[in-house]
Amino acid sequence: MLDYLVSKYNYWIYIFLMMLGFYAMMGKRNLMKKLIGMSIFQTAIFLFFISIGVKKGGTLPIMMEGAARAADYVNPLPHVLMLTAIVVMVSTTGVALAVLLLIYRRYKTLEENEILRSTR
Amino acid sequence: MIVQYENVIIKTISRILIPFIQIYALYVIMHGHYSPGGGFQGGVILGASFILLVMAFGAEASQKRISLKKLTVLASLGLLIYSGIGLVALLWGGNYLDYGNLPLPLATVPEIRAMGILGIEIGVGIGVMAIMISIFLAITSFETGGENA
Amino acid sequence: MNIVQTQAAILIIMVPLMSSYAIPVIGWRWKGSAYFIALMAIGASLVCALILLSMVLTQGTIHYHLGGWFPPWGIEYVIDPLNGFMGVVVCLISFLVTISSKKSVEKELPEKKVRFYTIYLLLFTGLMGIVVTGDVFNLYVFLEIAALTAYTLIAIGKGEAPLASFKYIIMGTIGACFYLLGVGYLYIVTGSLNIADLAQLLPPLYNSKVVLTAMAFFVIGLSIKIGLFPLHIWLPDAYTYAPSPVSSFMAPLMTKVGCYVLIRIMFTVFKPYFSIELIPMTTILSWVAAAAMIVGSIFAIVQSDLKRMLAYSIVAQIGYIVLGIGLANRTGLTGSLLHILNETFTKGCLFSVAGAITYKLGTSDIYQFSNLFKRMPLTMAAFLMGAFSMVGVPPTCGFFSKLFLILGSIEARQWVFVAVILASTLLNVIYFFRVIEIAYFKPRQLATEKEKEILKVVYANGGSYEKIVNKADSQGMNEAPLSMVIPILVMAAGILIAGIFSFDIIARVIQFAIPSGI
Amino acid sequence: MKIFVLLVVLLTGGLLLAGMEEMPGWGDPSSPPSMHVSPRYIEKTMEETATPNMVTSVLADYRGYDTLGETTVIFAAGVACLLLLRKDDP
Repeated sequence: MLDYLVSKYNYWIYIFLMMLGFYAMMGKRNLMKKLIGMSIFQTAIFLFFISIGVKKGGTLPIMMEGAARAADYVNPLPHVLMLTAIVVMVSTTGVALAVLLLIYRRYKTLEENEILRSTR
Repeated sequence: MIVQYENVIIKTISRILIPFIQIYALYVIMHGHYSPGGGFQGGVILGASFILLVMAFGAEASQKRISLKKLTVLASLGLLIYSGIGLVALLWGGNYLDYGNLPLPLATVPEIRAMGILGIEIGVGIGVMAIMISIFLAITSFETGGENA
Repeated sequence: MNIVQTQAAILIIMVPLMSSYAIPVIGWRWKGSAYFIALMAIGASLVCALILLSMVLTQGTIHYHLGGWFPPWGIEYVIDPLNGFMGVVVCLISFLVTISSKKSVEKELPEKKVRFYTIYLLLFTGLMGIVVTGDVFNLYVFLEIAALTAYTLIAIGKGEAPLASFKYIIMGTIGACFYLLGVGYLYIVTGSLNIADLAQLLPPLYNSKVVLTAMAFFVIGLSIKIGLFPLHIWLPDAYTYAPSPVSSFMAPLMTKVGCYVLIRIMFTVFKPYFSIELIPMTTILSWVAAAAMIVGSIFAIVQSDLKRMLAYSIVAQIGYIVLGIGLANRTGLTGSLLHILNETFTKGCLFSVAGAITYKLGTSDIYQFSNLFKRMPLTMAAFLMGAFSMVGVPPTCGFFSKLFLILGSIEARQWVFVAVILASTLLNVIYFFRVIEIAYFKPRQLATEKEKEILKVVYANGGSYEKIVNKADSQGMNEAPLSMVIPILVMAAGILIAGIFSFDIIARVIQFAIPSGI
Repeated sequence: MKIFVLLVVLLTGGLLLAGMEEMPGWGDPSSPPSMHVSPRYIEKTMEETATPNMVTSVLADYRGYDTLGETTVIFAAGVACLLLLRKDDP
């Protein structure tokens, strides 16, 4: 069990972080806390993707002199995918904050139960 | 809205810092080939320098330097550069975004591709910078300036 | 001309994408130009979609390597009969709905037109990008463009629209992140992101747990995106509180493109053998779909707002489409694809009718629709056609798609589903004809004071008496503007034509669109 | 309500942990992602794109279309914030 824990610890961390964000998104009452939960959720996915690309003994994916051998460098593809996912996370958070501003201006609160009470 | 208080320390330090931040941002954009960096990171740093300007000197001062109208045009310009380079590659034979066909006067195809990548980075840098500032200005000036129905 | 033909696969995305960048620049000086640029861009995409479909049907699947790189390394666009068909359907309905919603955009969002049409065109580009791409991660990027623009367009509405949009943001992001996790799990065991490449690398790994988890992520993520029954909570609020031009654009397209992605994942990335026998994915989906059909229709009956009723009707119709996928035989899937076509036309027509009514009456509350047939005859005629298609009256396309679904479930020996389809059709009858009854037969009894009009009737012999007339009745023909009504009628006619020629459509297009191996 | 959510979260977490067995260990160079597609990026970057930074060459050249989509996402977010929060049209 121990080596199972040691050899794959990056997946444990990613699953823990993701469940943390997932709980915050669904469990929390305040809309802003849901948004923070969403950011944790997405950050956990970045951690998962980047941890795929790591190679033992591989360095930064920038070419030094000499012949390029695949084992020398870290796998660059997850880094590219996560650049896109980070930009997507920033954009979604930006739009969600703009929407929260509209909600706050209309209901004067971000607590979900107060908002639902005023809409009923 | 950003609470505007006259604090000389912040103003002087930011007046000194902003030019260096911007030069570093241009370095990051331009040296995407050789060092970690590229369009997005450079664009965000460039945007951050303008946001520092707005925070230190207040929105009115920055209004003179960069108005929201120019920002949207700048954002569209950056993206039109990016897709324009792809279109040029399309028109000169080759598929979309195939930089090998760009009509640059360079000797070998890899060098043309490197210049194509550089053009992409510049387009993305401009676009991301303009968008970062417009999001910041939209959100901060929501209470007073752009009150909408 | 041949450059357009060879490059049609990319022009279908590039023209709307670049014009959406150009709209803010050109809109700076000419505000009215935003609508025309958007319309021209969607029209150009429609032309490219038709070219693509004709090329696919004659020369077979089209492969387009972006950047000149070959598949597993670069991104590849793959157009086969399935997404050629979807592309034409999406472009056609977008074109018609854009025309019909011009007036209501000017009325509801007068000074936000330029930015509105930029986001509107980006939503269209996102949807087309999902349909055309052959790369799993590229599909996620365009899925996110479509989702982000959808959140924004809903949040512009009045009243509770921002709250509905925030709920949609939370659930939509969970759905998109589950999809991304599915991509990640497939990448970690195969190392590739290209659909065709994945389809070859996956078979030896079919019984590994990681691939099973990836399939679970894909199906749950996409169920949120298409609003399948237990995960549909965001859909009714989002489509009701959105401004009517937005809901009439998103309602027919967003969920159907999600269904296309589900078909693509279940039958192209994973071999049908995996999705049907190895794990009972199709049986689970078909039972969930059956529940969706019943619950969606029941909820639609109790609604008093037309747009909310149609939104619940979408949840029910998604149940039909997913049931067709769940039956996992050729007739079932033919019924499902035909139902996507029918559902897109019908919902486009019905939501545009709701938009026209809201434009004219200012409200979409069903109980205000008294004698609407007199006041808006053409619009209500289109509503009638849409209702017939939803209920499945023979000449319309709805009848044939339900017919194929029933044949498929008979073929699959699932008598329960036959009963569920018929029961759900009955529920459809109830909630559609309730609206028609109010709109056609019952004049309004309790007209409020200010709406009464004293109508002085003078007899020839000079005697006169005053007759109290409901203001609504006396208005006579008060039809929505022509630019709204014509696209609605075209869509209604489309329902009829698709129904009449449904066997040709199946024989020539849908037959090839069904993934092999089913 | 919170208990139900907690249960759902624990259930999903448990399923994910169970689905983790066949995943390659931390940093092992023979994992499928490191063997299938990326070796060509690493070895051919200098030959094909004369760009030492592999991430930039993959980002802008091999998968340049993703970056165009990504920039469109941020462009959509920028115009969206202006559309939602600003009253004046440009």
